[in-house]
Amino acid sequence: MTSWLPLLVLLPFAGAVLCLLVRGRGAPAIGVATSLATAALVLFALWSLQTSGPVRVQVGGWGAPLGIDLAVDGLSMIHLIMTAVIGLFISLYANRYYDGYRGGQKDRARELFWPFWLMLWGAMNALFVSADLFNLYVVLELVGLSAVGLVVLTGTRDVLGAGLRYLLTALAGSMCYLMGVALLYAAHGTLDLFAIGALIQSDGVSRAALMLMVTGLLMKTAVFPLHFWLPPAHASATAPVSALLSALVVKASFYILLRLWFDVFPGVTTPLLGNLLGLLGGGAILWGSLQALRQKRLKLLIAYSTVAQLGYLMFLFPVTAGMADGSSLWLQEVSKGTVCHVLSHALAKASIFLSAGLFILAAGTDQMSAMKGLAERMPLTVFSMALAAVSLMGLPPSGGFIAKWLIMHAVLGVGQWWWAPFLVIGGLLTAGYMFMMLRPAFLEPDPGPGLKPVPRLLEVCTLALAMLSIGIGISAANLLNLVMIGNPFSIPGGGW
Amino acid sequence: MNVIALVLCFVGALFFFAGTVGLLRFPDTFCRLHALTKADNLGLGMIAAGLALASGSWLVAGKLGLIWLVTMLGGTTNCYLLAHALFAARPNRAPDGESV
Amino acid sequence: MTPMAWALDGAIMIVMIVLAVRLLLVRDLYRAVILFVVFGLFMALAWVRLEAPDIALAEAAVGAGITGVLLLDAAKKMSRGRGEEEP
Amino acid sequence: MYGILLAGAMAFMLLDAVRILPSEPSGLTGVVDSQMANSGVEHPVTAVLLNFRGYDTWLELGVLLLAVMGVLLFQPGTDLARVQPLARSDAVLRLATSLLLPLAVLVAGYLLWIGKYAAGGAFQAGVVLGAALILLWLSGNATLVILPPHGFRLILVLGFCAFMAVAVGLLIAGQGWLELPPSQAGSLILFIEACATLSIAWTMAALIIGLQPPVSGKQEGGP
Amino acid sequence: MNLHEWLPLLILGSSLLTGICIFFLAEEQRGLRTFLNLAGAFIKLALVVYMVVGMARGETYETRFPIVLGFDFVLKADSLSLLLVGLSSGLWLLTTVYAIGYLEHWKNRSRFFGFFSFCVTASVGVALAGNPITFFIFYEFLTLSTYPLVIHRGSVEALRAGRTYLWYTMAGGALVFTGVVWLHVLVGSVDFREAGVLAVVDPSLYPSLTLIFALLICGLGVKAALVPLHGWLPVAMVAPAPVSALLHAVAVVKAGAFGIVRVVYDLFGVQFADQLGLLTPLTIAASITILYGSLRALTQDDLKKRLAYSTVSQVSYIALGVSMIGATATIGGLVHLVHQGIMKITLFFCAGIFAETVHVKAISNMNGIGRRFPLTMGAFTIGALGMIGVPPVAGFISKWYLGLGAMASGQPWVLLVLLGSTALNAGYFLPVLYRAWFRDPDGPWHEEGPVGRLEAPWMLLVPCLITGLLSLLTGVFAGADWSPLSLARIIAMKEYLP
Amino acid sequence: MGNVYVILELFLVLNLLLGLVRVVRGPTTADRILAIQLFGTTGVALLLVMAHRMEMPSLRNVALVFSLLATLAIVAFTRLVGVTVPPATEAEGRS
Amino acid sequence: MTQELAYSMTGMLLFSIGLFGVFFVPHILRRLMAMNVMAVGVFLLLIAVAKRNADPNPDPVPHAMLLTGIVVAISATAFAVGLARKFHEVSGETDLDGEGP
Repeated sequence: MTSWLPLLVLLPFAGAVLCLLVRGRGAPAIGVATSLATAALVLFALWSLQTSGPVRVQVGGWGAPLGIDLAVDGLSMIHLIMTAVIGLFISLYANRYYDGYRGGQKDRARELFWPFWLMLWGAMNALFVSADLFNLYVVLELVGLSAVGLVVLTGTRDVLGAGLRYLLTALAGSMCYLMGVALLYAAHGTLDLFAIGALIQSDGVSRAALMLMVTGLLMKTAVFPLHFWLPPAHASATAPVSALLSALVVKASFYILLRLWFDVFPGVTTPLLGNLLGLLGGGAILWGSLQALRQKRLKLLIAYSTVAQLGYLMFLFPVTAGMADGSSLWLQEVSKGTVCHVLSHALAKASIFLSAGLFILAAGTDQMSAMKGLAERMPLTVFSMALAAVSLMGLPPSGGFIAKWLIMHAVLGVGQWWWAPFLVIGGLLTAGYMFMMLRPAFLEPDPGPGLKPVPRLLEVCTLALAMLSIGIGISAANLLNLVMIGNPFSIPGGGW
Repeated sequence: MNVIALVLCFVGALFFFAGTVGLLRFPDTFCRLHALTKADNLGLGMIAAGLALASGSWLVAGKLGLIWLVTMLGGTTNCYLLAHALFAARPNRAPDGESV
Repeated sequence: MTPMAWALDGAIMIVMIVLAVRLLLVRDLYRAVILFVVFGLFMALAWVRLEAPDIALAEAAVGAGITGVLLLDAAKKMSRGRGEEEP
Repeated sequence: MYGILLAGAMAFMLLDAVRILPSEPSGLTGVVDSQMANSGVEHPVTAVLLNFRGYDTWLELGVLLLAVMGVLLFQPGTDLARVQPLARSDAVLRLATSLLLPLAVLVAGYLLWIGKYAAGGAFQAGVVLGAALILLWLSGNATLVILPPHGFRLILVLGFCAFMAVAVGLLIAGQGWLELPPSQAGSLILFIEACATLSIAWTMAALIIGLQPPVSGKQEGGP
Repeated sequence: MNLHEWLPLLILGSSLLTGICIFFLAEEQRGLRTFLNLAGAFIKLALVVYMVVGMARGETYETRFPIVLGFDFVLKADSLSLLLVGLSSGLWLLTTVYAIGYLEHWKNRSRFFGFFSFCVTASVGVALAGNPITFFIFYEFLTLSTYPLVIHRGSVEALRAGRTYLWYTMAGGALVFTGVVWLHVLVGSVDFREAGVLAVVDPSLYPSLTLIFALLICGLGVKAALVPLHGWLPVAMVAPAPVSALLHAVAVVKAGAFGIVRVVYDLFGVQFADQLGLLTPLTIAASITILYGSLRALTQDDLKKRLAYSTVSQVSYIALGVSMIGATATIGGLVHLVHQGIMKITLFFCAGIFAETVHVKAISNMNGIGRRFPLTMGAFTIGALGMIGVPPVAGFISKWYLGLGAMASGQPWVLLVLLGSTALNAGYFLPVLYRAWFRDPDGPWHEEGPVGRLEAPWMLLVPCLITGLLSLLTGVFAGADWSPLSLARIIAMKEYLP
Repeated sequence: MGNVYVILELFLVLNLLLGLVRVVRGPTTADRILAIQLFGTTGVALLLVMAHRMEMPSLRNVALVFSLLATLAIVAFTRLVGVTVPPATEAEGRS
Repeated sequence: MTQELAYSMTGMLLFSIGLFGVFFVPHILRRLMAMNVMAVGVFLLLIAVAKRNADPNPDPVPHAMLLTGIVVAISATAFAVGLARKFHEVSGETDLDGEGP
């Protein structure tokens, strides 16, 4: 029974359309209801996947080379779940957040957040289940446009500049991706992700396609040095949007990158390219962290932290590049570690951005100097921030720790010890900026205008996400077993 | 039949050429406008007629005629609008500037 | 392929490339927009040459109509005071 | 300068890649041809667009919807109701418009219909219709373009929703995901295309008109 | 799963759950908080006693479940862990009582006690950890739970100290992490076992193992305050007295020292480590630390700072003990783990009492304080004498065994280090005692509120007296069956009797 | 026979190329817009010829759409952008 | 050299030119046009590939992909123009300052 698969896409889209048609107060209600329904649907999908294994559906009943196929395995499912969990909490949060928000176009933001967000959700679900290269392109554009729409919701100068930059980069990125798709189609005459993997050989066309697609997706994932658009966009958007972008949207393009790497290009990747990507990751970690350490504004700091944290994802490539044996322990391990990092970073970063939003609601600014005494006045918020920080730092028992452990293990295991210092120093730098962020919260508060009270529900959402980011460390074994359903990291050809 | 069609086409093309030369060589915008719209509409009409002859189908001929009419309509409107706008803009400016 | 056809294709291709370069570099924004519209026309011709009437149809509609209006209007609103020619 | 180098390197890589592309066909022509009978239409491109890969087309309508939402984001009320109208134009343009408009509607309908057999279809028809709407607006007569807010938004989502409705209907009827039964595929495709044409037309119009500044007056919120 | 598998987890849970509950208490719910604190402490102590009794009967207690593939979470009770578990849970009870009294008038007590409980959880976890990974998990958990305690005052100074503390410990943690992961890569999942587990590896791995040893010892050395990695410890003195007491006696410093013991004995095995030539550098580092700490302590006027440098010095006795071949040295090092804890906590309790009741923090202000606080100063005296190594206080036992061990392992120069250190210890403790007992007070004491009939609030005084008494008793009854010495002897025997 | 039509096409393309000169030279935007008008008409003619020669009747639809919409850009130009006349003759753009 | 190959190569050049423009030309509208040029580059390749097996008709799948691509491109362009105009209205600027597109 796989009728849940189309519903994963249909449901959020239907909600988005309804939100667009029903204006005013109705939109948030519909939005929250849709979020709940979608999350429930994903739960059902999880159950279904666990009982009956990986799923492949032919849209229109035509079948792979002609039609579009949808495929769900563990890797897709974990991303669907991630989106559902974080999306649900962000929906609950956004429902109340815009009530207290002070800034440009408040009412519009409150209303239009929903159609854009639900479109984004639907698009991401579509992305995670797609097995067709061109379909992925269309979905990528959907994701990109809705994300930019969310960024510019408030219409201020900052968000418009940031949104434009984001849009242009995203478009250039998807054009590069599309060129890759065109080359692959030209060479192999099919668009099916898994079919191409079986046909591909390492020649000039494949290499060019690989380079283009990787470049395009790196642009969208904001991997150093193509990260320039991320900090302004993520820092200037409203808090729920920042959380969505940092937690989910950048991961969507990374997901495609993973798929391509393992299912399409296994024979084409070379250690040189892998090492290059790893180097970018290392650069991201150092550069992002150092920039984060220089920030005075809370959200900019968090945004640069995203730049840095995305760097950890890149070590997957040098470890697995040119690996002939898909069952290699190290390959499995680094993949699991990377997925684990995707998850824990998503949860932690969502939580921390939502915390920042609470602080902005309360204080009306995101200057870190205004955070004095926050630990006393909003202990729950600071506590969630601290929990999320623990996960980002990769300290036990958080998900971040498991991720870092697995990646480090694999990196040392294949003898590429030179990545280890990046991981270690990255952790330290993360600790540096995270404690720099938390430090003022523990100072004696300044006398002066107090903080506005924030709804307790918002604090609970934030805390829940932070706790989950710790919690996945404890239940990592189960989660990572789930990822392996359908064996998504099998190198040769893959597919069913 | 085909020969007549071809001749028509080439005469049409010559009109086009004349229009283009006009566009290039005439001194100011008004003259260029004038030359261009007249010559091109005529040229298109001849080519359409030629092709209609060559195709030997009333349906195609009708369509070609429609296309010609639409192009003429559009061209005329454009010509008028441009000229009108130019004329309206002119008096406020330097007297008798040769280039407009 | 006859030499004639080659000349036709060659003209289209060369014009497209030249236009693409020029519309990026030309100083005047309006001129860039108009070059872009012309570029659209040559694109449509290219689609015709490549036997893709569907695409040519779409391109004709979008390129001649919508894009032109969109960009011309935007160019008017977004011309810089200095450095751009009069419209 | 290094930009040119970068572009040069890219061009070199790409040229090298296409140089070695296989020249023998490896596309899907054969597969498409073999399934044409089941597609409900006779034009292969339309068959691919609306049946074989209809899912993409649906999502593409979503992209269009997002774009128009993004443009209307800065219009109060997210519709065209408060766009500053253009001044009434002179008689010539009005006359031309009144001639061109019905013609454009006809052509749009023709393109929509012929999509089943030859080049044409919803997008082309929609764009022609949209261009006509823009022309109408440019001539200073915008009543037909600027519908009442609810109706306007309904038209914008119509195409996207038609796809959804068909998909849901088919799911309920026990068909697979977007699996058009061959016997009804033709009419379903026509239905979807008709709805999409309307949506695309108003979307195109809104993409242009929505960019105009709104009537002066208090803009909502404001930084 | 039966009780044997659950017990280690329960011991952890008793303080972890307490901590979590306390977090959610309002500031005013003082009674409930006190009850929770004490209940948690008592339950933990009871569980530990139960476990000790069980182990004496030959039962084994082990919790094990996989976290990720090839990566188990293991809690296991062995004789070495008993040493630290017993110390932690016993002293936690006392420190809790003391802290409740101490923080009477402070803000954010719920936060404080929450992290306080976490801190003890972490140190017990460190003690019970059955493999390097679990050990690392708790080691980092300890860092995190102590940081809020260090900065609890919320002053700029406290935050600066907190930052220093954090940088040192995080960097140390990163080194341990690297070492542990690398080890795991080379030899797979290994559990701690008496006499070590690494002796059997392929000789080609020896260079890597040497590097891993260096990484681990450097990382652990941060918390154990080995020179030059000790910089955080004197700075962290800004923390409230109970925290300092905890930091120095049971939790952080001990975790580092304990880690070194685990690495040398139960991971590498002392003989294998010696074979790799890893022990002599450790001996030298420990010796340097011992002398350096004592020297620095001499010049400090701030009482807590002096005690802090004393800790730097004293903790390295443990490292010194484990770095020398021979059962006797081992016994000396291990027993000092307990003895130093008890003695040092006494000293910090006393320092806290002085600071809290009469605002005396500098040694130069302690003239005649013995008359105002005869009982407290009595406890202090016992502790100080023990530190110097005067018989029959506990410290003497440690030094005696260490000295014998040094001779037995053929490193007589260590004896000189011990003697020098003893002289220095006397040099910085005796003046304090002299001032306190034999000088006249400079003036009236600045009393901080009424203290009742006793010289100090009973919640402060009683724990202090108990630990003082314990320092004496563990020394006097060192030969008893249940003394730390006996336990240390058992452990040492296992280590050298493969 | 086909070749003759190709010559016709080439000739029309040549026309377009010549028109480009006006686009490049200007001098005013109105002149360039005028060139667009030229392209519109010539393009329609070209499409019609191609439709005949390549036997692709669809191209006539393209031409139809093209002729319908070529108006739009110019109407938009006059209505939205408007024509302004430079105060003095500029040197013809040589760029 | 076949016609398809020639057009493919033109497409590749256009793509590279567009890529350069998107990253290195300051004015936002020009960047948008450059983005469109990039898109045309891709489209040319696809259509040329489709024509490769013109027997009797070109491959319809790339044609359909292209139609989708054109819609996406015009949508994105319109959205970006909207943003750019609003940005210009609020800030008076036509370029995005700082590095990158």
